[in-house]
Amino acid sequence: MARRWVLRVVSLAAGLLLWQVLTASGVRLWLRFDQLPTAVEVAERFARQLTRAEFYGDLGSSLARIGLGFLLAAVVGTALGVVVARSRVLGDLVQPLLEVVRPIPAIALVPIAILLFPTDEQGIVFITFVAAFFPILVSTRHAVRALPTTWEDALRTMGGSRRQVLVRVVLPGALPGVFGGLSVGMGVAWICVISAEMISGRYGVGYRTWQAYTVVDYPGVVVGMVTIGLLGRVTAGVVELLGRRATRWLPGEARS
Amino acid sequence: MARRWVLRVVSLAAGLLLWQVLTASGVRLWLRFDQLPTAVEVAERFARQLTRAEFYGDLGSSLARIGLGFLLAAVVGTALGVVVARSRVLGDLVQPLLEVVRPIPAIALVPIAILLFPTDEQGIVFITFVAAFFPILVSTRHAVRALPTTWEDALRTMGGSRRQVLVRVVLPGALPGVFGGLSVGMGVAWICVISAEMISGRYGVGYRTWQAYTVVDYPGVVVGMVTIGLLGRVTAGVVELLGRRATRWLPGEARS
Amino acid sequence: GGAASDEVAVVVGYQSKTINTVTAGTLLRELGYFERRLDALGQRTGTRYRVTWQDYDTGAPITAQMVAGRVDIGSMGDFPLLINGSRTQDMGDEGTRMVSVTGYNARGALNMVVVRPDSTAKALSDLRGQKVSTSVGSAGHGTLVRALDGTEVVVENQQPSVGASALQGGGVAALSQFVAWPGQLVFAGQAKLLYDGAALDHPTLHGVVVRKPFADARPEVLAEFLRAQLDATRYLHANPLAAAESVAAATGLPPEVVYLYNGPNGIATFDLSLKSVLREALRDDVPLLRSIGDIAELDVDRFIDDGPLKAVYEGTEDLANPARITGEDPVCGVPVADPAAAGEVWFAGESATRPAATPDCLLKQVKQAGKQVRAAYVPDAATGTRWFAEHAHWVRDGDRFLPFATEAEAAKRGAVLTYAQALAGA
Amino acid sequence: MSVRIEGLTAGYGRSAVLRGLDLVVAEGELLVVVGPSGCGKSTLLRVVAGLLPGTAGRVLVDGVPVRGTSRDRALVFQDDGLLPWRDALRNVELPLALRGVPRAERRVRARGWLDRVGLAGFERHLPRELSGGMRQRVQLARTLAQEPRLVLMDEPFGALDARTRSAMQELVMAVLRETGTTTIFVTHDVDEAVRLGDRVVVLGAGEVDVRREAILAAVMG
Amino acid sequence: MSVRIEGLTAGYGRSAVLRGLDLVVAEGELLVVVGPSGCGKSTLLRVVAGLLPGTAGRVLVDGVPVRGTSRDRALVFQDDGLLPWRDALRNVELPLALRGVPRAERRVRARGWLDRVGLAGFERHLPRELSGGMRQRVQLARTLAQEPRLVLMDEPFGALDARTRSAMQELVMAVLRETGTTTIFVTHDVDEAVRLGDRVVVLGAGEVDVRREAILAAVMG
Ligand SMILES: Nc1ncnc2c1ncn2[C@@H]1O[C@H](COP(=O)(O)OP(=O)(O)OP(=O)(O)O)[C@@H](O)[C@H]1O
Ligand SMILES: Nc1ncnc2c1ncn2[C@@H]1O[C@H](COP(=O)(O)OP(=O)(O)OP(=O)(O)O)[C@@H](O)[C@H]1O
Ligand SMILES: [Mg+2]
Ligand SMILES: [Mg+2]
Repeated sequence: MARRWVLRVVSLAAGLLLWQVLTASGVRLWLRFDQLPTAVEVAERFARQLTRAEFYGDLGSSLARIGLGFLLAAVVGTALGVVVARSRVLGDLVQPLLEVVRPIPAIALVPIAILLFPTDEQGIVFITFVAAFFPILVSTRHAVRALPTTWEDALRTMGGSRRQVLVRVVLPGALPGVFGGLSVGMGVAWICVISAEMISGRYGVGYRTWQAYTVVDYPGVVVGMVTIGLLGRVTAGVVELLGRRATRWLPGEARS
Repeated sequence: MARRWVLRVVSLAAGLLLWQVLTASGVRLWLRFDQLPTAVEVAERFARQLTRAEFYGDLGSSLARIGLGFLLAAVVGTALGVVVARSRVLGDLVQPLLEVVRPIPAIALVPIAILLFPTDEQGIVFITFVAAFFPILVSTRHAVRALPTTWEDALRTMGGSRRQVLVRVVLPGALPGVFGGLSVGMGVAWICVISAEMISGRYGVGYRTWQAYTVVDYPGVVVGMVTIGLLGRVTAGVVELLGRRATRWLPGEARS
Repeated sequence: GGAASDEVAVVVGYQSKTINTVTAGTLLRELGYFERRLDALGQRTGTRYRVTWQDYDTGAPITAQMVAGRVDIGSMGDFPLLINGSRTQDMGDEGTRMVSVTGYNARGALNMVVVRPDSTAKALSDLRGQKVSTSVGSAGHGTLVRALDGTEVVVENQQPSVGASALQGGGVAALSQFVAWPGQLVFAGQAKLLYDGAALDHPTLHGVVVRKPFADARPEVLAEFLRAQLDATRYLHANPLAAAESVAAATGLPPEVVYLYNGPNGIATFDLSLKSVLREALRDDVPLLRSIGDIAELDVDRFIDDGPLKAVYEGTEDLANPARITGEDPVCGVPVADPAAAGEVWFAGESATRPAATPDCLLKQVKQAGKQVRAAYVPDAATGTRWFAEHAHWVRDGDRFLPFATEAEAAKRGAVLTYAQALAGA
Repeated sequence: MSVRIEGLTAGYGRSAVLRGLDLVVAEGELLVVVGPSGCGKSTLLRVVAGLLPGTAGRVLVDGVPVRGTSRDRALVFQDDGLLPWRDALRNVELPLALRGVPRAERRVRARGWLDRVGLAGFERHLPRELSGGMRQRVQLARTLAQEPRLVLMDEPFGALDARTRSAMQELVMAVLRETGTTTIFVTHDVDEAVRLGDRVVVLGAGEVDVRREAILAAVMG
Repeated sequence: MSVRIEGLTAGYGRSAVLRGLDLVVAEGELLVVVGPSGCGKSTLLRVVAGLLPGTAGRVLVDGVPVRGTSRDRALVFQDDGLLPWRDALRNVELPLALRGVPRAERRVRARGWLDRVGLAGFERHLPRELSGGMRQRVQLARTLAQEPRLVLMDEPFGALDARTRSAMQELVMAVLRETGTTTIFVTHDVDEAVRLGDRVVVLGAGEVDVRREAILAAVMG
């Protein structure tokens, strides 16, 4: 166990070092590192940010927005994914609409969200919801479709109703796939946080990052990226942990 | 079969009609439809766009960028997903880095892509690559982890090498999950097309949509969204079709 | 939105980085004048007012928010203003009105074209066939189109920050942008000035728009806003350096750059008046704007509503910058008066700038002091555009040194010297 | 429960596995079905269970045509139908949970059945942590816990050693006889067929109904 | 191939299933392993196959300690180890493909083996489209196609009816004898054990080595 953590830390440290070396020496071999901020510059800025109250306010509001949007997406996405996979009629009715909306960029939703929702916060949550929703939906649909039929058959011969089949077989059986979707969905929600917070005009790590870019403050941009990266890591970690607990029966999970 | 298509068309038509009614009558019940462009306005603009050569140029360049980025992501994402799921050491080395980079917004990558890559096109492809890469990686990892051990055991007792186990068991066995990831990845690639094409400054449907937003041209924005939605639908449809062909052995696929 | 019933919510949208709007945005917010005036108003009327400030990176989201009825008062540049008016025109009395100017430059120097420091281009015509980044539909784009005058370039439509990265990364040869961008990039040594918008002699401005329904429902709030804007403008005129430092702290821009634009005799002239030359300039911009996008014809005179401003402030047609460099030149020992010649030096570690009567006086002052200079500002000898002495191009004219913002302009007058050479010769 | 099959045709896709089958099972009877591998024994059970609709003919249970599954008709699957995410105990609890037996009670009852199939101590093992024969016994316990009125068993003792097998046979037969449960029992073990069956049907040979004496010759060839 | 097991202890996690087992199988011998359900028969085969490392003791094959799997040691799984995305033919081809036999040739050979296990005509069926007994026969065909020098069989005929079973027994025994292949054979069928085995071992009873005559009593209790 200790060895694994050593490896993980070594990996991150090596990444940082590589970044520092490439940027500080201004390497230009096809890829050009000469204009990027160095790791040390970013670290200094990051340390400064950590002393500011504003920074924690940003964290809080972004986490709340992503959290709410993600929760909604998890519930609605899983439910709809199951429905679309299990009912041919509902699938045919719902899926064409969803499929056309699915690839619409979060950032293109900004004006729509502004016009559609009474408040900015609702618009922001809406965009993170949309972002997380589709990966969850698609993964759930795939997972439900890939379920072996025996388990369902077993439940039905025990007199299980349609609803019981859903609750006792389809949901737990699809859970590994659903958690894959939740993990991806969380990532995509963070990917869209900047677009979503463009509406805000006030707080949030996404908003702050974009603001840094509008004054071409690259260390500020990278600090924002790293913050979002870490927040994303932590939230996705929580999802993966829950997922691993929920799917402990898988042979692969016992292994790792 | 015919009935299914009828349902699908009905669904889309109902969606359009609802949109028209809500926007044209300017409904304001919590959600506010009064300022959104109506379906008819958008359709007119869309029809006008279809007569312009520029529009097809945009389609072509966006498709090429997404296509290339997605292909790269499919290859690298699947490969790395398998590696991370199968090798504990490599997983511990690679995953911490990937996990921190994963939630970084595509739009935050814009300055990095510009500074890092010699040409705009490379930067754009890079951003779509990153967008599609992570869903593919994560889904592959989950799918590989969820594989039953029997199949691998069978191959090994036939004298299958590590490589043969990968090629003959892990890849085909994880294929349903991988295709789930590819489908999501294609969606996310389109979600990021606007961010990516912000670099472009000239062509692409993403660029054109953002451009419409910067001059607050809502019908233009919606036409862009619809175009991206349709392109996304078609490309994701191709991926799903390939997926269904590749996983025809699944009981669920036979059903649908 | 979302206010309690006994509370009036006012939402102000602004662009902190577009420093030509500070008197209706960043500075006004920092000073708190608007809130104070509303408190006083509340004392009289028994109403509570709550102000929310929202900072956006361009005018588009402010317009979008105004269309959605969620931003009441906004400030933005001339082209975004026109887009705002055009997009809300169909809404009739539900639309928006322009009610005041924040700042302007009568010759158009707020917009400039910059190139990388190592660029060999001397004039816009040298950019033929190359890529130039600008934000289509912005003031910087308008200037570029007018200034190119037929020179064929490849226009890359990018957000200002994306364009700045592209310039740095080598993706584009030049960048045409509005306030703060050119000064900021030049100050950071990431660009040099190729073309000064002042050469066009076409005014450019930023202004304030209000939602008509809000103006009708809460005329008293709008009046207090304009009064507060006036207060902030006066504060800026009286305390230019403090104002610049306050804005710099709030935005992350270097104070030297803010002071370049917003200081005395700066590139931006702050005045609320809806002057006829500015109205004329807006009218001239409409056809250009229509040529680049699907934008409806705008009735500028209907869009501009000077009623609310008239009620609180007389206004003036005078184009002279009310903020002047004054005092006595410490080296030449003469009073500083002529805005076409006056400059300023900001020494490191000092909390006030020192005036200079002429560029020569400024050079001498720098030389004698032997101290670290944070920034020195001189007016362009041809256009009067205030510029960094260090980044100006100098020409010896008899016993005088003349500074020019662009090398091309300097070259017309004689052999071009660098700042260091001029300093050595002074 | 009585079962009456009239002219049943069933199969997968376009190909019919069973063609015009007629068969009757009386209330409380134990019918053994034998026949060569792939002749359609499992298919027959799936149709009676209601998992697979026939394409022609009728299946009447207590005179009512079969439409879908029911908790009265339990099926013991040939390859185990245990849910892999539930441990042995919770798999046995499942039919009780489905009909709303309170948790405490169903736990006691499930534990009792696991005991009786010789799996005390393995309550918390997941299916993949059990041997093949143990999984088969968990399935038996589950079926008995379900208390169905018709049991369809598809080679339920196939993976058991002789000793365990006879113990299981004794247990299952005792329960089935005691409750008067009707049974259709598929096996490939001739000895078992002859010893347990009230009647034996050889499928795939024109669906002959045979007496115990004739079966040996018919199957052994 | 000869197998020598010395003091083998093996299990899952912390609990040992096999404890200090000693066992010898001579070259070309057919050893039958019987024992109660859950006693560790499958576990033993997994260890010899190289799928599960023992925690103590040694397993020597031809005098060399087992380290991982090898194509010389084939395992017929108790619950079928067919790849669900490959049809019957391609499942049988698999071991040939793994060692690089050209497509045309391996197709012919796989088809031949499928024929011999009585599955001609089912080449294109996916595993889920085959009955339990048919899947078991596909696995047998695959194992024979592999041409291993040591075969580990885990109840390979468990799902077959008597007639098919004796046909398969005949086929497999003929091939194994002809090629001189060493075999460890797990079964729960006493008759089979006695008829096929050169020697029978009862696992779980102190690992007694018994003669054919003694086995009946030992297992039937
Ligand atoms: N993956 C596993 N994890 C934990 N315990 C296991 C696992 N596989 C098997 N066991 C345990 O090991 C013991 C022996 O199992 P094994 O499969 O070897 O029995 P067996 O002799 O083959 O029985 P059967 O005749 O029923 O197939 C059993 O008690 C079982 O619970
Ligand atoms: N899902 C399916 N799709 C297509 N064909 C199938 C399917 N399931 C079974 N079959 C075919 O139906 C036939 C009968 O299968 P069934 O499982 O009923 O046989 P069985 O009598 O139970 O055999 P066994 O004794 O080997 O279990 C077989 O030929 C098989 O190939
Ligand atoms: Mg069967
Ligand atoms: Mg076993």
